[in-house]
Formats: sequence, C-alpha cells, structure tokens
Amino acid sequence: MKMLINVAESVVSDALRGMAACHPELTVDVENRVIVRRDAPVADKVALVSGGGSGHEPLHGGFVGRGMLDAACPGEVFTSPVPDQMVRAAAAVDSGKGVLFVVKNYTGDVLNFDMAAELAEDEGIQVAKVLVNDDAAVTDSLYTAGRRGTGATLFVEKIAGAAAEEGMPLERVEAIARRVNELSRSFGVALSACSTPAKGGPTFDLPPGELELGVGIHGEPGRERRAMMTSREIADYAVHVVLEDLPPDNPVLVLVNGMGATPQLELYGFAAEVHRVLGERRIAVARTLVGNYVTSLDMAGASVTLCQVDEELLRLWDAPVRTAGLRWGC
Amino acid sequence: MKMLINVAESVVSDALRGMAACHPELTVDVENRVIVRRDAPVADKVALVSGGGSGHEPLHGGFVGRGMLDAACPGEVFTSPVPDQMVRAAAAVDSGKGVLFVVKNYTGDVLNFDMAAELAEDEGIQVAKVLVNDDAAVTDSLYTAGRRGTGATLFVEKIAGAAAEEGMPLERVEAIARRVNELSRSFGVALSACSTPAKGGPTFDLPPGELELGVGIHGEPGRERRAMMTSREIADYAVHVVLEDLPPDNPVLVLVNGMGATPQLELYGFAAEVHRVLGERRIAVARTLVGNYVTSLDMAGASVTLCQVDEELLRLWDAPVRTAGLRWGC
Amino acid sequence: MSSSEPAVEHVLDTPFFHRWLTAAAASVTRDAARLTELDSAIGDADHGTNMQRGFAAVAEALDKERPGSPGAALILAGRQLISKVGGASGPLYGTLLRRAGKALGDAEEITPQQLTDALRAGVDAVAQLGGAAPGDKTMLDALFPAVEALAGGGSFAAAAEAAEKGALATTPMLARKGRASYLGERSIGHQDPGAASSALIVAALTEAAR
Amino acid sequence: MSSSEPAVEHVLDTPFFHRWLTAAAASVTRDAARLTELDSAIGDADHGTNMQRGFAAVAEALDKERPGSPGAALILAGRQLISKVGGASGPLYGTLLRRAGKALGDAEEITPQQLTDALRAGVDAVAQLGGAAPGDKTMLDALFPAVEALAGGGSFAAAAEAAEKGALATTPMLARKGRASYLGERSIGHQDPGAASSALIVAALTEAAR
Ligand SMILES: Nc1ncnc2c1ncn2[C@@H]1O[C@H](COP(=O)(O)OP(=O)(O)O)[C@@H](O)[C@H]1O
Ligand SMILES: Nc1ncnc2c1ncn2[C@@H]1O[C@H](COP(=O)(O)OP(=O)(O)O)[C@@H](O)[C@H]1O
Ligand SMILES: [Mg+2]
Ligand SMILES: [Mg+2]
Ligand SMILES: [Mg+2]
Ligand SMILES: [Mg+2]
Repeated sequence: MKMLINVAESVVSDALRGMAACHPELTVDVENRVIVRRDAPVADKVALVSGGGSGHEPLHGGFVGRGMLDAACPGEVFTSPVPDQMVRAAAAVDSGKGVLFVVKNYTGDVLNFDMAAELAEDEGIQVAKVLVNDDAAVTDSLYTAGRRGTGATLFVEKIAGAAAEEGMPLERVEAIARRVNELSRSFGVALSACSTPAKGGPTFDLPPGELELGVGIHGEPGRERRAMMTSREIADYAVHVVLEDLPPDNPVLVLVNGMGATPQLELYGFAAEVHRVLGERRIAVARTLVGNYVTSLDMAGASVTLCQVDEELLRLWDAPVRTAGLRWGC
Repeated sequence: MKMLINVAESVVSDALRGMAACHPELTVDVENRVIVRRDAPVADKVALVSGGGSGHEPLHGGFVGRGMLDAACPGEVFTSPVPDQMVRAAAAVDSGKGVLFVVKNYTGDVLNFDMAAELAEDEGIQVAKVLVNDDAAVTDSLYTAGRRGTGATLFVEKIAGAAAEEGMPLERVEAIARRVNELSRSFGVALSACSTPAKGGPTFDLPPGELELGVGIHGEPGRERRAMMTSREIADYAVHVVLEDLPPDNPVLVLVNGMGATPQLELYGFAAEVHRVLGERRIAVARTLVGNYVTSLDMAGASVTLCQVDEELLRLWDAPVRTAGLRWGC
Repeated sequence: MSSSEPAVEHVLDTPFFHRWLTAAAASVTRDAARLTELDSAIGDADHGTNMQRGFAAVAEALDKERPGSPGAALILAGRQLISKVGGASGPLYGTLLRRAGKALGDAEEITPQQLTDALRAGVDAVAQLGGAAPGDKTMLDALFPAVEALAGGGSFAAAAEAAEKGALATTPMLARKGRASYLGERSIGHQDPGAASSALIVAALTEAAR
Repeated sequence: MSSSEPAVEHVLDTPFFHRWLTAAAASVTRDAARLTELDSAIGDADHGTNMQRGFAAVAEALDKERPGSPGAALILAGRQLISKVGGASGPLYGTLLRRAGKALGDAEEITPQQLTDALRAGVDAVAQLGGAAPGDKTMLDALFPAVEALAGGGSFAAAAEAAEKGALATTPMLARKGRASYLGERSIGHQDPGAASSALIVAALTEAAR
C-alpha cells in the first residue's frame, strides 16, 4: 500500500510538524505531542482537552481553537495517547476553572485518561471527564467494554466547547457534554478497509461486492458483512439502527461523515438519502454537516450521527468556532 | 470498484439533492444543475460564475457563497457543463454589474463557456472570462491546448470573489482574477488512479511501488511514472517544478491539496515537507491551506499550489468567506 | 456495399438523415465501453458516456420533433449535442452537425455534392472552433479523410474506410490538442477516442444508405 | 528445562529481572508482526507495534538507569510502558509490572514465592483496572493460568506452558472486553493478541533462568 509518508515511524510527528507550520494560531509541541490553542490558558474559561489515536483527523487536533478544544493529544496511529501528554495538555490550558477531558470509550483511551486525571488532580488541576459512546452498532452491556465513541465526539466537543466559551462552570460544561453524548447515536459502514502505516496494508480483507456494516473508526471489521448495497439501502439501514436506539422527539443535528476515501460527491448523494429517510420518518433536521470529520485513514465508507437538540444545544452548536477543521461565525 | 452510490447515472443529481438538503443558504436547481447563493443577485456586486466537471468537490459547488462564487454549474463526472447551465447561472446572479466566468483551461470547459458567454451577452448580460491554467506539469505552447487549470482555481475564486464583494467593477475583478492566475503554479502527484462511476473501475493502472508525477485532476495519467518516492522527495520535486516556472519575489499562499483519498494525517506530513523546502529556498509563506479542495474523486495523492501575493491579494485572501467548502471571518 | 459504388444512388432525404443519426446513436451506444476505454488511456474516461448520452438525446429529439428537412434534422441534432453532452466533444460534434445543417438550408432532398460540401463546412468549423489541424491526434484525423473521400467521388463505404483508417492512424501520433496533450510523449501509442467515435459516425452513413 | 524442574533453583536477583525484561523485549520484537496480524483480525492492527515500542523503551531505560533491586526494575519497566505505549495494553501491562514491583519492595534477592505473590498482585490489578475476568478473551486468559502454575509449585517452563495454553484457548472465546468485543460473535475463532503477548512475556522467564 503506497502512502504519502517518509517512514511509518514518523507519520505522527511529521503531521505535527505540518500542523505547526500551517497553523500559527496553534502551539504544537511536536516532541511531546500536544496541540494547544495559542491563547491558552484563556482566563476564566473551563478548558477542554481531548485526544486519541491518530488516523481520525481532523479529530482531534483539527478541533483545537476558539469555541471547541483547548488542547488535543494525538497518540500513535489508532493507539490512545499516554497520560503524560494529557497531563501536560491539562497544565497548559487550565485557567483555574478546571479541565474537561473528552474521552472516546475505548479501553485504551479510558485507562490512559483515568490515569492522567489522577495525575493532574495531584498537580491541583480540577478535572472532569465525559465518555463518548454513541455507536449504535455495538451492543451495550455491563459485561462488555460498552459502545465505541465515534461521530458524536464532534458534537460533544463543539457544543461543550461553546458552553465553555460562554463562561459556564465546569459542572455545567460537563453536564452539557454528557447530555450531547446521551442524545447522540451513530452507525458506520465500510466499503474498504483502511491501511495503517505500521502494517503497510489493509487491516482486514473485504472482497469486491461486499461491505461491512457497523464498523468503528479503527479499521476493525464491523458487526456484519453483506453483499454491496446502494446508497439508498445503506441510508435506510443506518438511520433505522440509529432511530431504533434513540427515537428523537426533538429536531436533530445530522453528521454525514466520510471515513476518509469516499469522494464528497458520493457523501452528498448519501446525505440526500439520509435526509430522505428522516423525512419519511417525519424527523426534523436542524442542521447537517457533511464531510470527512471523524475518519479512519483511507477507509472508504461513511457514518451517520444524529444528535437531538433543544434550543440551548442548537444555540451552542451555532456559536462561533474557529479551528482548522470546523469554522464558522468568526 | 465499490461506491457509495445508487446508480452511476444519478451520481450528480443525487449529490445536488444532498447539497439542496444540507445547505439552506444555497438555491440548488437539481434539474438544471445550477447552484446559486440564496441571496443572489447581490445588488451592485459583480457576480462570479464557475463550473466544470463533477468529481472535484468541494470545487466548485462548495465554493458558492458570500465572498466567493455566486453560482456554480456542475457537469457530469469529469465532463464540463453545457452552455445552458452557464447562461441560466449568469441570469440568476447578474445584478447588472456583469458576470465573471472562471474557466479552468480544458478544451471542453473553454468551448462551453465561450458559447455560454455569447448567449449570455445576447441576453444583455455583460460577461468577462478568466482562464485558469496553473499546472506547471504541462508544457505550454502555442500549438497545444496549453496548461490545465487545477489548484489555482481556488485562489482565483476566493480572491476575485472577495474583490467582487468589496464592490470592485467587472474590469478590476477580472484583472485581479487574471493576476492571481498568472502568479500561481501547481504540481500534482498520484499514488493511485481514481475510479469514475461510469467506468466503475480505475481510469488507469498504477502498479504497486510506482507513482505518477505531474497528474491533473481528471484521472488522466501524468507526465512520468516513477518508483515510489517519500513524502520528502515528492515535496522536493513538486516545489522545484513550481519554482522553476515562477520564482517568487513575494511571499506565497500555499495550498497543500489532497486528491481525495489521501488521509489528512499524510497531507499534514506532506505539508511539513513543503514548508521545509520553501524554508530552504528562503521563500516566505504568507498562509497555508491543507485539505481536500480540488479533488479527483477517490484518487490518492496530492498537489501543491503556490500563489505569490502582494498586500492587496493577501487582504482579499483574508477577507471573510462563507461557503460550504471554505469559510472564515463570518 | 463495395467502396466503388457511387454515393449518388441513395436518396438523401429527411428519413435518410433520421436513419443516419439513429444508426450513429446505436453504434456509439454499442461501442461506448470501448470509447471510454480509449479515453481512459489518454484522457478522462468519459468519451463513451458522453457520446452515448448525447446521441440518445439526439435520437429522442428527432423522434419527438420530427424535423421537416435534412438541414433541420442536423441543426436539431447539433443543438442537442451542445446542450446535453458538455466536455470537448459536445460543442465540437454539435458544431459539426449544426454547421452542416445550416449549409443545407431547407432543401427537402439534397445531392451528394451538397452533403459533401455541408460536411466540409462542418468539419472546417470544428477545426476553427477547436484550433486543431490534421495530425494533432483528434477527431479531425478521422473527419478530414472522410470528407476528402466523399469529395473525390467516393461512396459512403469509402468515406467510412477513410475515417477508420484515419482513426487508426492517430495511434502513433503525439497529441497536441485536447486532454491527451497533457500527456506529452506518453500520448503516443494510443488511439484517439474522438477519432474512433468519428469513424463510427461516418460508418453510420453506410447503414442509413442500406 | 523440563516442566517438573522447580523454580527455586534460580537466583532471583536484579540481573535476573533485567534478563527477563530484555528477553521479553526481544521476543515481542521478534513476534511483532504476528501480534499485529492477530490484532488486525479482531482489533486495530497495532498490538505488535505497541509492544515493540513499549519494551524497547523498557530495555533502554533498564540499561540507562540500572535499577538496584528487582522491585525497582519492575516499577521502572511498568512506568515506561505506561508512558510510552498508550492503547489498552500500555496501562494494563504497565500496571501489571508496577504493582508486582511494588509488592517486591526493595529486597535485592527474592524467593520464588515472593515472585509468585507479586505477579498475582499484578495480575489482580490488571483484572481490577480493566474490569475483565478470565474467559473474556483478554491477556488475563494467559496471565491467570501462568500465576496458578507458579503457585502450584510449577517451574517457569510450566508457567510458560500454561500461559501458551491459555492464549490458545482464547481462540473459540467470545470477546467481552477490549476492541474485539465490538465484533460480537465475529470475535470467535481468533486468538486474542494480548493473550499471545502475555504468553511471550511469561515464556521470557525461562530464558532469564537459563
Ligand atoms: N481542440 C480539439 N479539436 C478537435 N477535437 C478535439 C479537440 N479537443 C478534443 N478533441 C476531441 O475530443 C475527444 C475527447 O472528447 P471527450 O472525452 O468527450 O471530451 P473531454 O476531453 O472534455 O473529456 C478527443 O479524443 C478528441 O478527438
Ligand atoms: N479490559 C481489558 N482487560 C484486560 N485486557 C484487555 C482489556 N482490554 C484489552 N485488553 C487486552 O489488550 C489487548 C489489545 O492491546 P492493544 O492492541 O495494544 O491496545 P488497543 O486495543 O488499545 O489497540 C487485547 O488483545 C487484550 O488482551
Ligand atoms: Mg490501538
Ligand atoms: Mg471529460
Ligand atoms: Mg474525455
Ligand atoms: Mg490494538
């Protein structure tokens, strides 16, 4: 598998050098792998820190900036970052109002952020955590690792980021983040596996004529393999699973998310089908975002995330945001 | 080749339905294939119209909105639109101050826009045209079709769009557009071919271990095929070709553009290498944009576009823009 | 039909032109995949789809509007190509047929000489519009020889043969116009897709004459 | 070394722990591709890279800092894993070694019983941290049997054998923890990568004892 890289070992630091060079509005510590908004700590503001394995860009580094994250910690490709990074990030952004860790629900992310929270608290930083676990493809139970965090991470980071920017205290920012997660569900499909630099080839074999239903964002196979479906059928299936799990009684935010290699032309066609199904189900759409936001390297495919929003959440969604990956209003 | 589509025949109209559903700030005429900013015609403003084959998204439809295009006409995949679309677009956006057609230099685009210009003028619309031909990979001569228009299209549309938004008359907007094009050069590489829906498979064969140097954005092979190169080597090569052709004496805007399937992680790593070469050549970088902007469906690869900017062009670049694909300042 | 059989034997009335364009539509549809394949080697892999879409529109419009003269039929066909195809081939083939149609005026039956002159006018218009000359590896390399064959008194079959030969002769050429020109030296060794479709369109004359 | 040979014959001093961790580093490096392959079937294809990166850091730190006791060696190794690996395996293996190291205190030489108790404390800590139990298809399915074997008076070789058997026994299991759990039924039929790496780490004890 050809890649636009130097060597597998340096992909993450090479990308961080690129972020540093291209985004003067960020402070990028390439060696310690922390991306911080330049004006941090922002006085009297709760700070948001997130992070996770690399390979999901623009998540999370591309979401650092006014109205969203204060810092992000990128791990190796598909490997959660280590506690040192998170503690360093928390220390860099804490204004004294406390730090919210936005953690996608993967064993690695959870364990490392837990350790970091303890260490940060030892340093006198007040830390709260929100766990994102929106993937409706995964059966949840007390006895399992639970659901994965996927597309809803963007909603949580954007909306809680806006709440922090408005000056809300840590408990409220945390409560809002939690609410956004609870009101969000996702479902993803893969038309191809992705290739990680370390492996140098596809993470699983997907024969021509078949697709994976219910995939996450780490190149893992999904819940089920089927004969290839049309955009219309995939939208029917994905939206059905999401709504089964959380039938909304409010308008929804819609994220039609590309996994990385699916052309925007296809994504918009898929978005049309998603809107069609929602219309048939009489679900009002408040806003839609279409693009590659929570990706899986060069995987072809897409995911749908719905988030029910009341007036407060919608106001926070619409609030100005200024990051490399998401920007409006300023 | 699996695609997230219904049938090949409907990809463009399906995508337009999606644009219509997701972007209330646009008026999308799905049947006639014209995307217009909702508030058009904007009083006393020169209007910008562009268009071209589909498959390059967000170009052009994603660049319709305040500070950039007033309308875009998407053709079939990789096929220039027809004059009817352009005339319809021009009529929808002309405020009486005239319309600038931004045309990428491909025989099809040129011929169809020429015909449209004649027809629009018959309808009493004042039309000017700017031809974008920035691809340094193509040898230019009187006897050939000349250079392709690629990444510089974004610079032309953004900067001339800002000039129009400032209220400049048609001749000045046209002159600025022309200047941006003259001061821009691009070079692209492909690590894989793309697959068009109609063909259903790759447009050319590229063996593992090889790359194409000097490709355009239509899935055509490049000028040369070589053994795979590192990100560092590709940056050296691409920037060298661009600078050979147009050694800048002003700071540059840099577009590190993904062809569609190259992960953002790789693009930023490549951006780091591009910055390194520019640093070695002592060329000042004014701004950098990294992402999938002028794409070639699911092609893996990237292109570099440099545009020399004086103070006026940089001010216009920085001016607010509000489109689906490019947004800042508002 | 042998290549020495004179073209004068056919009645060149409106139905003939209807048959010609319908036959052309059938053959570009039949060969769409091959045309796209040729375009994929040195272009953007859409020539077959373009021709198929355009000529389907032509056939539909002819059926619906039933133009009353050969000239009107060609003008209608040319307009359809211009407003339905896009790309390089749309305006070029559209111009070819429109200009030829204009040259025919509104005569209800025309002579082989009139047809030859009209086609020459059309081909000249293509050359002017696209700025290409024979040898540049374009549709002109099939169209020019076909018109020459007719002008020299050759039959439709002779014209078809000349067009086919012209199309094959584009293979070793270096492209100077159209997308293939971006490839420079690498365009050598591949047949031009537009020359191939031109050969099909000229060959459709023989089917119309049957 | 036969599996009946008692573990008591080895001197469990600081160099022994140095040798153990170095041998573990060598074997995860040697088997990195296999571990990644296993993780690619039911995970995210990074387990080999993670282990290799982590244990390389462990080996380097041991060489550089030369800890003065078995306990210090394990704590240093555990800290390295926690601060260099990330993912699930980093904190889990890091906790295993740190907790075991803490249990050893600063004795300069330890008894087999002390080692067994320390490892049990480490494995228990892993179970608590990750919330997994034997049968969930995780590293615990190799680690628990190994500790049991030692506790029953078995040699390192017996422990290695038990770990390997435990690792192989994960194949038919349905994953309930870690990434493989997302696959539900489809996790069945694949060996757990963390159990495989645990077997390597336990087996490295026998090499250290040679
Ligand atoms: N300037 C030109 N003059 C004459 N024919 C041309 C010219 N440019 C392109 N062509 C013809 O058009 C053909 C390509 O048509 P098509 O693939 O439908 O359009 P596009 O190149 O826009 O994709 C070429 O094979 C060539 O024969
Ligand atoms: N909750 C858990 N308890 C014990 N071991 C676990 C748990 N979750 C995962 N593991 C182990 O970690 C291994 C995966 O490690 P690795 O691939 O390095 O991390 P990640 O899953 O974050 O990519 C699994 O094979 C499993 O043995
Ligand atoms: Mg991982
Ligand atoms: Mg084309
Ligand atoms: Mg073509
Ligand atoms: Mg893993």
